[in-house]
Amino acid sequence: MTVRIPDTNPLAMPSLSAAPALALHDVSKRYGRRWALARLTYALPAGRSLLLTGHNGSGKTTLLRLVATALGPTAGKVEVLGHDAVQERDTVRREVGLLSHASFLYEDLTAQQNLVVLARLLGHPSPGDVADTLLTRVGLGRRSDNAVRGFSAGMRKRLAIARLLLKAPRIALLDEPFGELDPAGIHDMEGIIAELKASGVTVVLATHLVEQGLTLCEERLHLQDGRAVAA
Amino acid sequence: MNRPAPIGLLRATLALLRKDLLIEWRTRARLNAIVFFALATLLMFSFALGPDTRLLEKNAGGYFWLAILFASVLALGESFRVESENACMDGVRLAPADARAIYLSKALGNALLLVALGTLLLPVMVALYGVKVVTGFVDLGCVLLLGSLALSAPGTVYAAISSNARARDVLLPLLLFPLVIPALLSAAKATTLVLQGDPMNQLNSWLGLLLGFNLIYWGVGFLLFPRIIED
Amino acid sequence: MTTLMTLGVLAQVGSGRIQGGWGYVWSCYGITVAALVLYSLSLWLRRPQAPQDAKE
Amino acid sequence: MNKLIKWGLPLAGLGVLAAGWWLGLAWAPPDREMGDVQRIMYVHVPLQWMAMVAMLLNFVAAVSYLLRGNASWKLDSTAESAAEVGLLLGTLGMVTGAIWGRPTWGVYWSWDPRLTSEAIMLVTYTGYLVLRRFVEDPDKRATWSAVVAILGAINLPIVWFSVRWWRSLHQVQSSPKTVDPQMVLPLRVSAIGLLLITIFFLITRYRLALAERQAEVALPDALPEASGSVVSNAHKVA
Repeated sequence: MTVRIPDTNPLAMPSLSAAPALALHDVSKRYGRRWALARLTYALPAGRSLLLTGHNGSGKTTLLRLVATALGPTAGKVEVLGHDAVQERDTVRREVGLLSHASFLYEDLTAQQNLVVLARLLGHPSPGDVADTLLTRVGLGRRSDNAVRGFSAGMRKRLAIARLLLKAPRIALLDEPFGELDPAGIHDMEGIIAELKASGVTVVLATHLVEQGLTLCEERLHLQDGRAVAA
Repeated sequence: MNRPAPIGLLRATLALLRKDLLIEWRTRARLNAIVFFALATLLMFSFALGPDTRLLEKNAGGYFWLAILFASVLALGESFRVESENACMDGVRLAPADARAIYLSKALGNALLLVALGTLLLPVMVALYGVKVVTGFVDLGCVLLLGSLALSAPGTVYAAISSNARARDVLLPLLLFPLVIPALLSAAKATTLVLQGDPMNQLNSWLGLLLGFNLIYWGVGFLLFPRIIED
Repeated sequence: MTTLMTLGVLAQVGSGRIQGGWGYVWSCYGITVAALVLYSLSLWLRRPQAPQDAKE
Repeated sequence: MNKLIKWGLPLAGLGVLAAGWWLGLAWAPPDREMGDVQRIMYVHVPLQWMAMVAMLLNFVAAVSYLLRGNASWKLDSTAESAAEVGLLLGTLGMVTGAIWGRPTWGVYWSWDPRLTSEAIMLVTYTGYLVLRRFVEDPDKRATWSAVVAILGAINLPIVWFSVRWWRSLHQVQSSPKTVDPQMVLPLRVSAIGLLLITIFFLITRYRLALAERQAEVALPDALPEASGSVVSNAHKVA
């Protein structure tokens, strides 16, 4: 699968704003009685990419979902490209793309329809064409009219990354992008991430595969029990 | 692929409504099951009350709306189950789509479904209960439309809540049934008047009550729904 | 209240005022007292386990 | 202050309520039509009034909770305590009303708008409390139950109105009647007594709810301080 990341996106240039790509000020997040993140403070300089590591349940996914504004912080402040993730939620949502464990895909729709739905929400004038182009790019061109329900885990991952690319985000939040992929798929995903970075997108990568992650990211944040610790 | 300008509330609502209807169409087997459930309910009333056609005819309006109410609980639950699979609701929220557009599209979609269901149930009711449409099909259409809108406005709010809680199947009717009593009462009463004649010209006051109920709950739902689905 | 009284009149057409009925009265007061006592008991049983610094 | 609420309030409430009930049962004259059965009023009516007060408090707390930007556990606890106390008083009000209905109407239940609205109110707030049980996340629980409380409260006048309409063909219009002044005094005294007891219940239940909330949302510094000092230099790896 050859993926060409559109390099015509003027918003994707890293030097446009001097604000850190990502700034967490004393951020905590509680799920019921459990603290998933506890008083986390961190800043990711503009133009750098971040590798998030830590065991299961250490707070990586929570952190990504907070930055994506899928969740609101219980306490503290999250800033994305200088925008407050609570006050300017819609602005932040337009700038970030989240590749999550959950694929955000409608099982009963086809691959193409899934992308068309998002393209319409984003206001693309010709959603069908945009969707077809992206499906070809992630190597799902021939399966575009099949319902997602019949897709393998790898194909879902490809469709989910197409969904992320459709948003043309300035910050790509990738939660275990290599999970459920075969070696060829992992290779392709590495290519996508490299191209995202080359086009100026800030990548935040949460993964167990520290080796792959270290070659792709300049910064690293290791989480343990919702706190930052030395790796 | 430049990012297009964000779309407004109305276009977002239409895009989401189109998506919901597409899913309903592609999963029409599920839709059929709901229709047959409502038909079976109508049939069960006949059995439970014995073959007294006069009694059935007299109470037809009530049975009709009870069948629709029971079916609406299934349809509402289903429409949010589709969104919780693969966390699709998150995908739509983060697109970003206005939460109020999500409310309007869901509530309108469910109302349309109930109108269609009512249209299908009517001939069956004529056959089973021996009713006649006395005051005309325009009146009946008004009752069906207003009644369906009245059930789905609060129903959508409560389905969104209960779909994320434990024991969702019990919770939705427990919350919804007491709330829709005024709507059920006036819709059943108005239907009875349409089917049995309206000598005292009461139909309009019941339709007025339904309209008021709709205005209140569409307004409240529109205002409060974002608080339910956003963290 | 007035509705109840009027209905009371209707229910008693011809017989004038309701005689006796203290059983109903006592059961109302009894049920209420019992429920209030039970609720107080449940509040006491659910009382928060106070930390050491609070005087309890 | 604490002692006053804990002992003074319920004792005063009990005293006043006992006085009111004594006045009602022994001092006030029997009603012209209903006779001694009418003495149920001194327990039934204060219960209904206090149930209304509690439900109103629940509504106000729910609206204020949603209007506040950040989660206010005090308002959430107020809403929870008011709903529970209101449900208790409302149920008692309905039971005493039904018992009263038996000798006066000949039946325990009639589809009177007031009774019907109250029954629906009780189901609504039962649903409200059940919902609170079924949601673990305190923030979501507070927000969702506030929404349910508001929708349910808005519904009550609509129910009352629609049931009155629904019944209007069958119901005899009631005419206002003067109540004997000797009935007003015991009613007022009983109401004040029950008000004090209600306030005591609300405060006690509120403290209980607030303690539960605070246990749920203890600040993160209650967590073991896991090498917090290295946070500042943990992220430079490259």
